[in-house]
Amino acid sequence: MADGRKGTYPVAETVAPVVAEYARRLPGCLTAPAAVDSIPWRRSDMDVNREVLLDLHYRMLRIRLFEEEAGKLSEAGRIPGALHLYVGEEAVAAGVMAHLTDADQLTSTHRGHGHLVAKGGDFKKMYAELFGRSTGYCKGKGGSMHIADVDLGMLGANGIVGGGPPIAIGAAFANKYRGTRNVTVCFFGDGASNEGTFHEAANMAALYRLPVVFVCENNGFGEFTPQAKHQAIRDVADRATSYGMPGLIVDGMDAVAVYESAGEAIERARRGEGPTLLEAKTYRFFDHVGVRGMGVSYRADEEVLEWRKRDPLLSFEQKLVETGVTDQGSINALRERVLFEINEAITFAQESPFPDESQLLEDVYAVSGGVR
Amino acid sequence: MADGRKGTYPVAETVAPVVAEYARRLPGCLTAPAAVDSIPWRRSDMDVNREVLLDLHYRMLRIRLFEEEAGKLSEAGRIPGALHLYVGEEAVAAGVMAHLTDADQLTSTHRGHGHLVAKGGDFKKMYAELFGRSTGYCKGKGGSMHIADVDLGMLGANGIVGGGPPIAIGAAFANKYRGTRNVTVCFFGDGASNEGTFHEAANMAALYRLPVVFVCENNGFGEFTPQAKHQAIRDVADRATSYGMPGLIVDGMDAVAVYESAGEAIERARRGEGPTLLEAKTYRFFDHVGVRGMGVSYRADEEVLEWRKRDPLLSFEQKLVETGVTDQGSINALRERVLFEINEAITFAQESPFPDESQLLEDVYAVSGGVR
Amino acid sequence: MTTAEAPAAREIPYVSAVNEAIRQLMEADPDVFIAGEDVAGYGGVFGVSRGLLGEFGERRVVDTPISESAIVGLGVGAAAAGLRPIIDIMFMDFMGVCMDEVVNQMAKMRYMFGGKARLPLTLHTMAGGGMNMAAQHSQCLEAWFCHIPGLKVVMPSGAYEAKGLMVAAVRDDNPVIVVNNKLSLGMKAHVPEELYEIPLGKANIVRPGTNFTIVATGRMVHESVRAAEMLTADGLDVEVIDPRTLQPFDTETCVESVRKTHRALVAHEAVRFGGIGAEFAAQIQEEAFDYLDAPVGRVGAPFAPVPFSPALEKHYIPTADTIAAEVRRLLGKQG
Amino acid sequence: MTTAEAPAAREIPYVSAVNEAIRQLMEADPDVFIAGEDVAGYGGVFGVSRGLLGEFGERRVVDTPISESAIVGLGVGAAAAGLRPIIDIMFMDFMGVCMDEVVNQMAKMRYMFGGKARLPLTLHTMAGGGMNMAAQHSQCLEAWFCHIPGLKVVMPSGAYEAKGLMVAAVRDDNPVIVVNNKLSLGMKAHVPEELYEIPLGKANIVRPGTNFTIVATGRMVHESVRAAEMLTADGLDVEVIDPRTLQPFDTETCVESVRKTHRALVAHEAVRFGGIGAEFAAQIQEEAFDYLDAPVGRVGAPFAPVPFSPALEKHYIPTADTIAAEVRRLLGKQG
Ligand SMILES: Cc1ncc(C[n+]2csc(CCOP(=O)(O)OP(=O)(O)O)c2C)c(N)n1
Ligand SMILES: Cc1ncc(C[n+]2csc(CCOP(=O)(O)OP(=O)(O)O)c2C)c(N)n1
Ligand SMILES: [Mg+2]
Ligand SMILES: [Mg+2]
Repeated sequence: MADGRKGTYPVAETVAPVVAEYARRLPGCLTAPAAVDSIPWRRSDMDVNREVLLDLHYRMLRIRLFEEEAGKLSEAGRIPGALHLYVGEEAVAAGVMAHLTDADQLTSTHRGHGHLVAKGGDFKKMYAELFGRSTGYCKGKGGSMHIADVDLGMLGANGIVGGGPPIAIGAAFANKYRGTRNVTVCFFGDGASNEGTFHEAANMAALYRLPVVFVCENNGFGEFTPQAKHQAIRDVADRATSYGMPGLIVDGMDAVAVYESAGEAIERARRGEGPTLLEAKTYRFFDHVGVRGMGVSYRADEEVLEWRKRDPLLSFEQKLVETGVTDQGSINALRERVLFEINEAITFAQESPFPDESQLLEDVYAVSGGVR
Repeated sequence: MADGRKGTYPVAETVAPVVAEYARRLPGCLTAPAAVDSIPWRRSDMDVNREVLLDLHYRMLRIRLFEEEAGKLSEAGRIPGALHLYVGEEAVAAGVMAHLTDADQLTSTHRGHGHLVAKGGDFKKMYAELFGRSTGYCKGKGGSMHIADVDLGMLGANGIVGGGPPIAIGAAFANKYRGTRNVTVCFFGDGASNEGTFHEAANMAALYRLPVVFVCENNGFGEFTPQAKHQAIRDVADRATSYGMPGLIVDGMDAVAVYESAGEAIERARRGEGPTLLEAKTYRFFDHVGVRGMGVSYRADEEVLEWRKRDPLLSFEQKLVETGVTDQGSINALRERVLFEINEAITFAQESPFPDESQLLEDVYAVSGGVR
Repeated sequence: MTTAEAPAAREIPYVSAVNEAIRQLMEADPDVFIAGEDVAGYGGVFGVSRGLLGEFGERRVVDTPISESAIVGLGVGAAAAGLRPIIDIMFMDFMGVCMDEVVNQMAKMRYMFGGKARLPLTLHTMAGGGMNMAAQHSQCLEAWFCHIPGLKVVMPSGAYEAKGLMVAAVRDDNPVIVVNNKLSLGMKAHVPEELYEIPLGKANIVRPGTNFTIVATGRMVHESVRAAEMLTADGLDVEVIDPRTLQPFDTETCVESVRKTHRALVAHEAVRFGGIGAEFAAQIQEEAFDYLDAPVGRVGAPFAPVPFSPALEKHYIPTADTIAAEVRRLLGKQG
Repeated sequence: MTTAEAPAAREIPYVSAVNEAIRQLMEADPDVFIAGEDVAGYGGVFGVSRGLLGEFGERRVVDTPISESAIVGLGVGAAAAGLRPIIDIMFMDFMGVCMDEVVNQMAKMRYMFGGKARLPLTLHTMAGGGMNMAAQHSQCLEAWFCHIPGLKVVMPSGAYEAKGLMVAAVRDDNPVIVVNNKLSLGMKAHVPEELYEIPLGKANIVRPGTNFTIVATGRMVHESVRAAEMLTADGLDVEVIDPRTLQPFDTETCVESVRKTHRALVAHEAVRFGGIGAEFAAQIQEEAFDYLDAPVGRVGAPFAPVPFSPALEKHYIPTADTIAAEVRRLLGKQG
């Protein structure tokens, strides 16, 4: 349980150890030289240095590969239940999570793998959970839609659209109550922004000036319904006005842009100045459930292809190489390395035991085993 | 049941028969001469003629006297249950309802008497309902918090804060579905504007361009909590932005101002241009429940007195007299006349039988009498 | 298969039966419309409303935002204003986000208004597990609604029932909650082409028998029939009753059966504790007390949320085996 | 009055007992806070949190907007993050607007996360009629929550129970719903000054008896005791049991009693159909079948929303008379 005391806060301090940790595990990845100030898509005064860029890339890459492999397994019928994959939206999770410590929390959605990966989730426990094994994050009881790591502050994917915001403000309330500088990030979709729970939570967060950031992942669809058919506004960020909080819009396909805006919002929250609504315009490359994202009835392939041109991972890699932050060889090596880790994790998951019938009634209550 | 076919629409047509009807019953009230154009607080091009002014006054007066008498009965322990009285807010109901026909609908709140009186509710059936008698609007089954007259389009007071908006959009949907030009007005409080149901309904109304007007009666309090302690915004009308609908603010102590703004919003709805959020700044003179509105812990007497200076009924009467629309004598006569009607209604109510035990299981279902 | 009627059998799947019912109801009555998340463009995530948009257009087949309270409210207001809405709440688990609208507005409006409102509204939803969708997409929560005066609740067991009960629900002038089961959607049965109605509140004796009564709901009707077949080996001749409507419950048919068989069990997929089986069992023991040779048993899910892992879920949802085992256990208890 | 313990009696009203429990719990544990509508400045519309703001300040006594889903979510998130919230939902009828938060989040989080979340959260609410507050301010909906794995539900019958169960609820590491009754708030009883705990899941034999068992919840405990007194005239020696906790239910104590008395009835204020009494009755007939001389009866509200008019409401809510009449009816049914 994140107890609100172990976090460190300024961006640089937050990010540095994460990257150092990656670096330790992945020495090859951090060798290419690049002058921080030469990075052409740096936008603000925020400290977007080389380590941050590599960190963002690493997080995105891990999500992408995790999701692609999960998708394959699901299509092959080897993972039970439904998967809502995050491919296409990686920049949002990466850009936000790069600012968070383990003591910071987040609430997620049905599309939650990316958030957990970006927060530092363990591939083994993640795949094991998707496979319904007892070694999974939730001992196989939650699955994709409830994957969680409370120790990492990841307060759960959620099967209920709009389920996250009320919980997020509760965690934020606890942070404030204890006088920590921890922040809670609440991810939700454009579709979820129409649930009453979002409205109630946003109002309460602003009223109490809670240290929470509402990140709307606007991927243009709620299931199969395009945004224009579920709300009469174009920018979910406009809703910030309703609560007296700032609303920001950011290009959700650009990890640096997300990193910068999220950084502002998160710092504002840490300073005790209250919540922000940050809307990231993004797109899901895959289907609502599963993999197939093209040749579907509810959107044109051209639209998908248009968005795919701005692939948050691939375009980022291209820039990294172009600007000399790293080189293609390092990226390839890193990709191999992550894939290796993923394959290990999948093997681990598949070799793990299923939960035993005796576990069925466990974990219902904290003390007793439940009644019949 | 308002079947969506019997309404007439333009303002003048709407109001004229109402006033004519009042005039028929109250000849004394319509004799004082006044040139329409000489009315000094006329604000827009809307046809706020003498008849409209008298209509607004009459509606407010009826509400005020109904509520004052109900309050006395309640304080005397002669009416069971809790009453949420509308005194101080009369201008809102009057200004809105003057635009509505019997085929137009409204959803109300726990503070619903004023809305029903203004819509043309029958005093006898209203008091009988408050007294829990079988002759009441709801045969004594609903009471103050559920008083309704579906034939008049009054779809019920509501014991659930935020209960009205979803129902209102349903009625509006039916109006649109049938191609009528009927409008539904949804009354709700500043406190209710924090319920998720309001958010969901407003979004849906804007999306479908439903003929509905959301009228926020912002009386500065949700129960005993001042607005500043329940939301971080000052103007509920700002929330219109969230849905892509216009938001208007109006002085809720001024019936003409409400009449004009509501007229715009209602006409817009009738034209098929969708919903409007109209915020009326008002104040409840009495307590949240019952009568005592001063000497309470949660607000200063000075505040109450300040608002009372702008009493929507008394200040309106003063203007009516000053501008020669009517004279004090006529007002006094009208007041006597309404009080007479009220006393008759109270007598009727008190002499009416209580529902019999046999009625307990009736009206649960449309056909069968319910199961045990 | 669960119905007596089955002549020149046109067999169609459950999902098509529901779809056909809605289509024919909409053809028959211009006041009927359907609204819900992805019911129009996509035809419903379970295919229940497939093809309706093409036939009836956006005016009558309405995609909604993800706003369940407003969706149900849309139905309540429209019904109060004289239309006959079919409201779709995708998963029964989501009833929590619109519970007030269902139980405090939809259920009570008529009574609170002294009988002066009429709410011909059908709320269609999908319940049940077996698809590894975990705790928030697998529940059976019908007991909540059966407890609320003003609501009716039906739970079709097969394609024939699905169509006939849907028709009865939509034609009823009261709010009716139609609880379909995901795993049943593909099950085929004879379904007449015409618009027919299965009367609400009438149970169906699916399998007549003489010395044990199983009252089972929804998909458990089939598991119970299978259990009954298994139990013939034990020399038991089990009667299986499908109440079809849970609220109002057809006490008579069930009690009459028990008076004949002297033993009974109620089976449902919902959690056993506080499930509707408790009510049925309580009624049966009360009305048939003198005829009972054993306590009225109950089969339901154990007291845990629905687990994700197939390895756990398979132990969670009752099956023919669970039911047969419980029958045998009860016989052991026989007084 | 309903408790065995009552020495140097300090008698205080029910509402003060709840208030005292909260105050002492907050004094004892800095992680306990209370949030709800008008709980701070106003002290709660029922006076439950009176004086707390003055003692603990705005940080720990929190007035909320009228946003029940967010209020419960505030509790869920704060509990998951290690605090020990007391969340107030003013009327139980309002649970509908936050039902998802309660049953899909609060109740299931621990299980869904494989036991890795702890939710020490108390949800306090007020139920019951008798105040002419009509259909949306008078309900008893405890059956909904007892049906949901992950929740515990307590229903104090008097001031002594109100304090002791509140303490147990707040100290429990699970979500507990505390259902108090409006009409009981003024009822006095001996209440120890210190922080004491009534263990969850243990029933209390309020009035021992030998030949009839009444299991009654909340305010109906007192009505049942009165009924028991009336029934002495019929030569009956009625045992009255207060389960105190409805989930988990203390089956043993109740069944043991029935094995002794051979007759039983369950009484609650909630609607009879689908009420928690159905579960209790079903369990009792199952576990004590061979001992029963009559069916297990049930007393509850009839199948209608709560009516406003005092003339109707008085026939709606069960009383000692209703209960005594049902006991007599059951004896007539004796096999
Ligand atoms: C309360 C609720 N309603 C409906 C659903 C079904 N559902 C699951 S995901 C989804 C779409 C969510 O859209 P959005 O919030 O934009 O997230 P995205 O899937 O686009 O990431 C819907 C309607 C649900 N899970 N919960
Ligand atoms: C869902 C719900 N929550 C809480 C209440 C209790 N309650 C009744 S009136 C009220 C205040 C409403 O404030 P507002 O909407 O501003 O209306 P006003 O009373 O000021 O007219 C509250 C909290 C309720 N009836 N329903
Ligand atoms: Mg989306
Ligand atoms: Mg207010």
